[in-house]
Amino acid sequence: MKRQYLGKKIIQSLATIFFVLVFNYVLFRIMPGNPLAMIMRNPRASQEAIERTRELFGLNQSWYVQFGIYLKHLFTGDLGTSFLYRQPVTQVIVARIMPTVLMVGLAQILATIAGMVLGVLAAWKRGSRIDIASLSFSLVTYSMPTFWLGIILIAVFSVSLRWFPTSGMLTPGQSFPNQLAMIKDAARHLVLPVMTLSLVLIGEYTLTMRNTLLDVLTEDYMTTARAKGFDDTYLIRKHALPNAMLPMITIIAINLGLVIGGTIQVETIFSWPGLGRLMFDALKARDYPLLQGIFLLITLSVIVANLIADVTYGYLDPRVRE
Amino acid sequence: MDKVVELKNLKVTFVEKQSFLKELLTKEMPLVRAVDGVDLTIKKGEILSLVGESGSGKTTLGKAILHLVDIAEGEILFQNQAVNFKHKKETRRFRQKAQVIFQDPYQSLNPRNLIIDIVAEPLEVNGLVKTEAERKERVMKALQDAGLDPPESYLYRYPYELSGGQRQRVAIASALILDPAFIVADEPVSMLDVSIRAGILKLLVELKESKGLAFLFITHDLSLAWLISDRIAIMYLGKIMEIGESDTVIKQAEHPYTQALLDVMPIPEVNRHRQRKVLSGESPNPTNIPAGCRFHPRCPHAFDRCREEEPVLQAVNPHHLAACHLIEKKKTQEKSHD
Amino acid sequence: QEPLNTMRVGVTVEVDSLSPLISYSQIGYEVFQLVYDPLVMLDENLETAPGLATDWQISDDQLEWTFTLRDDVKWHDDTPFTSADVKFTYELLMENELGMYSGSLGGMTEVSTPDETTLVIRTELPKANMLLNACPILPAHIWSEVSPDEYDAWPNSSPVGTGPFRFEEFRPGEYLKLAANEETFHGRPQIDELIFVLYANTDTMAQSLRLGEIDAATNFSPSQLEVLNSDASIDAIAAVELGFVELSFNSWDDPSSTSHPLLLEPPVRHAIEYSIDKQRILDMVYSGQGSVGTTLVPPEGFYHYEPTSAELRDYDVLMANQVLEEAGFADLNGDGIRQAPDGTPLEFLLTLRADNANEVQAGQMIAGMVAEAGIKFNIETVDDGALMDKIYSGDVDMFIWGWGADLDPTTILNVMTTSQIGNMSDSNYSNETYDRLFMEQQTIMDPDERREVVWKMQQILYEEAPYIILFYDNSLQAVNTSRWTGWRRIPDEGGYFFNLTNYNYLNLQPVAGAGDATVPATGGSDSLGHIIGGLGIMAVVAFFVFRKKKAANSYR
Amino acid sequence: MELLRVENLKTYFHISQGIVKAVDDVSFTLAYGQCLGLVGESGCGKTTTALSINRLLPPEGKIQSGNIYLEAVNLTALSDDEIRKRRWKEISMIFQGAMNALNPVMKIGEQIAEAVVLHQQVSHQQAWGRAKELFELVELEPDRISGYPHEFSGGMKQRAMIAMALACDPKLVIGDEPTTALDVMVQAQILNLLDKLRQNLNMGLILITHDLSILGETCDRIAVMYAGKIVEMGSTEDIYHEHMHPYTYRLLRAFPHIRGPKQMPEPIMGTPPDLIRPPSGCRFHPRCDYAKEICREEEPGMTAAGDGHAYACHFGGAFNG
Amino acid sequence: MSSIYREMRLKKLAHFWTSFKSNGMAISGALILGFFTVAAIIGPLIFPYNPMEFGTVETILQPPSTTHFLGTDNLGRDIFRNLLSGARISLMVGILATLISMFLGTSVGIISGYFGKAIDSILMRVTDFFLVIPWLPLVLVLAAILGSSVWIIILVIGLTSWAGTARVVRSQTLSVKERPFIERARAIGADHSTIMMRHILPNVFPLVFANTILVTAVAIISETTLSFLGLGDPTRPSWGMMLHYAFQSGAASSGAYWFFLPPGLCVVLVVLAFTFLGYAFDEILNPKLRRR
Ligand SMILES: Nc1ncnc2c1ncn2[C@@H]1O[C@H](COP(=O)(O)OP(=O)(O)OP(=O)(O)O)[C@@H](O)[C@H]1O
Ligand SMILES: Nc1ncnc2c1ncn2[C@@H]1O[C@H](COP(=O)(O)OP(=O)(O)OP(=O)(O)O)[C@@H](O)[C@H]1O
Ligand SMILES: [Mg+2]
Ligand SMILES: [Mg+2]
Repeated sequence: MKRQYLGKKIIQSLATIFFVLVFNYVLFRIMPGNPLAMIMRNPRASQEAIERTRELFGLNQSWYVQFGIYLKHLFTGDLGTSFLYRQPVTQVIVARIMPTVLMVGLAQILATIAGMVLGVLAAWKRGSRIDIASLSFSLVTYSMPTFWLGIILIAVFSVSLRWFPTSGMLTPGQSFPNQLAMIKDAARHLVLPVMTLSLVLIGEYTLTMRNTLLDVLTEDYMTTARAKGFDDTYLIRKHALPNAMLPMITIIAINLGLVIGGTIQVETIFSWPGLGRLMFDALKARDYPLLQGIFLLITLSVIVANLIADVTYGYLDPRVRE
Repeated sequence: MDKVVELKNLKVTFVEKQSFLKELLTKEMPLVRAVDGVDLTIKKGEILSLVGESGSGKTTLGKAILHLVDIAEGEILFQNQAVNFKHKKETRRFRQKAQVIFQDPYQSLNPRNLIIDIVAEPLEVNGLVKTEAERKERVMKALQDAGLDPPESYLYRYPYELSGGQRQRVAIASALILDPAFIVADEPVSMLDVSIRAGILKLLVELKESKGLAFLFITHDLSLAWLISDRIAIMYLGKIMEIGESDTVIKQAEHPYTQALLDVMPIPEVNRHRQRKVLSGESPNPTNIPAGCRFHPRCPHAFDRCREEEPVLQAVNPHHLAACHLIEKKKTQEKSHD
Repeated sequence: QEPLNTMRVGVTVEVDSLSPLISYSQIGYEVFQLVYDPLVMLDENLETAPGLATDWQISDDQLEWTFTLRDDVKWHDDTPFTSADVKFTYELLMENELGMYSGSLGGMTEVSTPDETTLVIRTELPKANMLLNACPILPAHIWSEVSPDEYDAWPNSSPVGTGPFRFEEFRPGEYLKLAANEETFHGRPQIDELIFVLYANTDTMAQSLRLGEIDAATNFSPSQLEVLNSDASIDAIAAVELGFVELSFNSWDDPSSTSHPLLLEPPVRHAIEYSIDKQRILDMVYSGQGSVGTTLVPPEGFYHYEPTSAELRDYDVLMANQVLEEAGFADLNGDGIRQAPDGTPLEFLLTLRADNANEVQAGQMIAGMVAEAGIKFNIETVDDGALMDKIYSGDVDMFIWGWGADLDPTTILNVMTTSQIGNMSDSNYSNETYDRLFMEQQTIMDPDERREVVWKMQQILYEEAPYIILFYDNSLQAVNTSRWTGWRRIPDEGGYFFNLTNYNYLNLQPVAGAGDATVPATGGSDSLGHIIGGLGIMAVVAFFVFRKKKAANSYR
Repeated sequence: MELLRVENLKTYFHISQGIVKAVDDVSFTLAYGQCLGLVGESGCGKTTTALSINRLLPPEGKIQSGNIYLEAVNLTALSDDEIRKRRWKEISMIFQGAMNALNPVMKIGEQIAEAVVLHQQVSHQQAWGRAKELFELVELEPDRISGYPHEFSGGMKQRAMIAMALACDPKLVIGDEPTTALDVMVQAQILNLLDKLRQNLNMGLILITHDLSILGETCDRIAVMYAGKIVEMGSTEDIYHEHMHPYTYRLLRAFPHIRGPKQMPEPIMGTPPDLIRPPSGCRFHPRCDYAKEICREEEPGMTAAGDGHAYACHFGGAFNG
Repeated sequence: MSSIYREMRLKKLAHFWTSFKSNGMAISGALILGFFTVAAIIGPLIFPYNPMEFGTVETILQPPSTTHFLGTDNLGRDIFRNLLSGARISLMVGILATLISMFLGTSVGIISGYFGKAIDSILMRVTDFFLVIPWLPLVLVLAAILGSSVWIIILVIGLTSWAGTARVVRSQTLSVKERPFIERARAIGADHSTIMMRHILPNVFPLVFANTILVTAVAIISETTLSFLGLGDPTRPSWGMMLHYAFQSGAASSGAYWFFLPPGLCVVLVVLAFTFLGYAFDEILNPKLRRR
């Protein structure tokens, strides 16, 4: 049973990936400036270089052959060469992955935990001060443009209070006596960007958690559980949460796409050396191969995250295993 | 008497929903044989009750007659004619003549429509009214026929503003507005409070009598069936087990399944700690219908033949048929006694 | 162990490549002149000074140059430097025509090395800009290992040069780190570590500078200048730069172009120029940093031509209207927009670069100004790439962009030659006389004589106005003087860095006792003010909800 | 010996439209091993009565006054903690619609075992052992104990629910419409099972239903509720044969009797009253065929009509003559 | 008879109003939004604003004063007036984009849920695609391709934000589809479009409505973000554009809080108002939440 569910989800994901590939392919071909023009724009491009590109992209072939070539290159991990950096796209991307993963990962974890705690508190004490406070907090942070929040946080915590550095991932050029010192330095730099990103996310998580939990709390099985004589903490932990977690998982995964949007802003504000900024730079520089590569990577990771969420869902909810 | 509906060896199957992957990998798909070979006629001015446990295929049979589900095999004659559902006009004419009332009056009315719109919908869908005044008039007449008096006070309300009984009457009104010849009433009272049920039942009987309507009355409550219908058909796992005039079926039940159903019927009488002959197990599932007599695994009287040979409906008397090997056995026993 | 004296420079653009064959960026230029040495460099007065070559002679026919090279220079990996390295570098660049330096090598026909310290270069024609070629000399022992096929892709990820700084580390997206070269003929710099820190926005960069996280920075926005200067330890300047911002018309006079035919008419262009109050835009958008523009070659150089008062089209709305009136453009239907005799209105599309807020705002102001002359500008904003596409396909009326120039005028003059259409030319301008003069000026060795020709060229351009040069803009730089002293602007109105010389990097002195622990800066308070204000408002909102909620509860 | 005594219980819901007097002065008693049927139309306050006993009312519901004694303990006076300890151990419930009353993401066995662990201080393993026993008791295959609710059919879920209710050997089990929405056949199975278990385990059982006809086989006593009040209470015989209240009479007449004469059941006209603004006097008077002036004005008290038989009507037994 | 009809409608409205007015979030949301709507409609009439009219050097970045309530921007324009006219743009973008998104999301959701099978599979994969595809990057790319006029921004936001609605509508459609009144409609011979328009749409609409309001909030933030990243329409200075200019001109670091804070706060407030309303409607219209 379980394997079938998994299989179905994987097939669905593959279908989505296929859409993404087609879309990616089409999008970057209808974008102004086809690959050839991009190469030719380089004033020094030699005739051979143009020929090479033509062949590489199969521009002299029919569109489906071109798409095939595109797929073939993808499967061999060849995403082309960045116009901007003159390096294989994969190489450029790999160099920038870690900072983003670090920041997004931390922010997601923090936001999930905080959002769940706040959401649970709010739902359990519905109508109380705690509920109102956490609700207002979530709604207000949820309503803030990410970049604006980031700037405000810099103004408060870096400029006024001097607690954290304004930007970057490490103090630039610092050589660290040991690993620990470096981690400490990185941690100081991480605080504000992670805070910005998680604050924006917390809102949605809190609200989702609160709403699903309120839903769950009205379910008949909660009355049953209460009738069994359990106390509130046990009820929440053992009965309400496992049920309320189900929609949360989906939201968290879907949010990953949103978080990436947030990273573009956060990385710009905090000069964070990650993928979001790389992508924005690539966009501005019309570095199509790079842009396409990042786009693909991000989309794939969101799809994979969704797949993982679906699988987790299946694991947590016996009903969908079939 | 006029036959309104005639079913010949009707079969309805569903493909059990399963995962895409499995669909890809396996060629054969498990079939749900919801209705599995039913012959039946319903006559003008008659209420035929269809009784059986949950999952026995009652609703499916009802829907099949109205062509709301696809028919796998067999034939349906409506007023002695086969309806060609590919033909739009013919379909439309059929839809006007055959209507349905559903079990749940809370769910079967669109909560966002006004009563007048709900009742008038069949008229509109079939393009049968021209003017607003005519529309209202016909709706009022239908409401009145369904026992909602005075009709004006219901026109501009929403379903949630009505009680369950009133809602079911609205549903009936909407079924009546096209002047149908035949109505499938799928457990029309099972969701209603006992105190209201009687009114609806009375209405159905009245309609049958005053308009000569034919009803297929679906229920799992034998006593209701007995009270209002002319004939009763007992269904088990997609097949008719026993059919006959209602008194006969209740008072002289031939089929062990009918007897079991009768035995578990609650009666408002002090009968403390009566140990009822309750059939064990639940209604088995129609994907896997037992060989031989489909009832044999739960039958207290099952014998070898039941496991091997599927009994057909046979006449106990001209107005009473049952599908059970016991009848023959009894007959041979009687004969040998003679 | 002595603590290192580190200097951090904030930049908003990072090197596009560490290979001089690939890079085209200003920051690349700056880094290469620190890591590598050219034959001849520029001193603090922007005069030529010995680089790797200590001395040079030119033959009488002006076609052969002989350079005497230093004999005591070592590459950062301790390999000795010889004339073979120069020959290798020049030939590599000339053959492959790669990177931003190859252009300045144009005209060389042969490079020979009689011995390890002598280099002879022959040219086809006299080469006026021979000494202004800043091409970094690359180590032959490293680059000869690279296959020629890979020149346009080999990343040179760990450059080895002879320059005053050695390359340490490059972290894309973060910073680039150099360290002082102990043995350099420049004399060891006081800066032990030089770090170019990349900022994704100028706002945080300004904050960082004030907080002492960096010691210097460039590319600020004009309005930040004043605030930065209010900080006692910060010296923020608007440095004159060899560059300009222009309003460029699509001059592609061809049926396949979608250029606006009316814009090809000089009176229209002239009227537009008359109606633009450049000084006001400069004051408003650029905080007055820079100067009003006229001709193609920026005024700081020797070759700048200033139009005579008769030629000059200074801001004058009356003139603008008059010019149009005389050319037959009148507003007959009274909608405020003049029409050509055939009824076509003077309505054009001005394309702006979306991510350049200054240009966008300047464009908006211009649109407002030309309306006074009965001309309508519609505005669209696109990104650089899209604008580039439009330019190359001729699908644009006019746009605002900018150029940076060299000390030698050749590069910037080249932009307007016919041969550059489809390449560097963004106005698609073509004029035979101009093209001929361009070829001529390259070969005139006498500066004054050469200037005559260059002036003539500028006159032509000013009259035909494919560009309206709006301003000669400034580069906004700021340094924190509390940790490093000895900052010098080069030239006098110029910048501390990105000024074609590495003088400051070589001569800055650490302030005793300043340490690396950053200097406290003032000015946090005003930010605090706006934060508190903001939080206050949010609190009010929260309170509002809170109150309402409570009411709802008691209702229940 | 009395197991449960409910005295003048009033439970109101405070909602924005007003106060719903869902249970309004209800008293009854239940002896050990006895089964009481609580019957009435939808919305008359049956579930509310049950929830009041266990103090499981939703936040807007409040016990206004009255006492509920389980043995000698007044449940209404207990602290939240104390009542919580007594839940399930002393009073357990079988809820209306078992399909929703079981946690869908928890194994059924676990749902039974957790209650055992909580109330009987046994190891988790022992609790599972107990759960297995209970499964056998309710005639379910013990192997299916680690299944999830969705794998069970309606009847099986109801059995599992019963098993759960019996987990801590409660003194009192309240079954709130345990067979509604089940098939006749399965309903009969479940009722048989409940009856058998009650006798074997000697516990008190309150059986809540709106189907008067199913009580004859299982209950010793029946209380008929109407609009938040008990209108008649007595032994099953009393209610079926000697009923004195017109509502009981009408209710009985609304059921078809398959073994009796073929007679159409009779509807009760009108609709159940609005419990925010209940009718004056006798609450049934707007629907009563025998209502007189006094019924509109004066609320009838309980009149005794024999041993343990009482009714609230000014004209008890009026329909007889 | 129409008077009864009107009366019933009024009763329903009154009922809604009762729940609405006892809901703090709804009231605050409505008040804030009302305020901004009025400001957007009549504000520019009283305080007209022309983005092409610039101040002089002296009026650049002036702090709040009696002549300029909220000071001036880097081009000497009045910030208060700019805010008022920005409200129009921001609200317009939010609302129009939402309409597009609502239309797409509802159609796709209903069609997909109603027809099921292959249509559902295909539409849902497309929806999934729009759901998983990182939203901002996509919008950035699209905006870069198509250019940055307000209309294109509206279109882009609308085209990329419908997936969530589609999913919600689809699942609601699936459950509505199973309700007997749909079967009843089929039994009386209604065709697919009638069933979808007349029976399914009205029943999914409350959900769409609540969802839509939330989409509006997202759309406004999106516009702000796009503008901030330099992809806005400079000729129609929305709040996002103001923030963009403020940031580009270094207002945040140079202490010009009056340039930087007000547009941001306006965005926060308006988005908050929409979010409030969305959640409140959800609470009012979603019977499950209401039950407790
Ligand atoms: N659309 C469908 N797809 C698959 N199986 C179906 C479908 N509809 C009905 N079935 C199956 O067909 C069988 C008969 O169902 P049907 O609804 O006709 O029973 P019923 O006698 O009306 O039961 P009830 O008394 O519960 O209404 C059941 O096993 C049911 O699961
Ligand atoms: N949480 C609540 N808030 C407001 N009113 C309520 C609430 N719960 C129940 N009521 C009202 O209290 C009355 C009694 O409800 P209760 O659920 O006890 O009835 P019941 O007899 O169990 O009905 P049913 O047979 O439908 O289960 C009803 O009128 C109901 O509307
Ligand atoms: Mg059915
Ligand atoms: Mg109840």
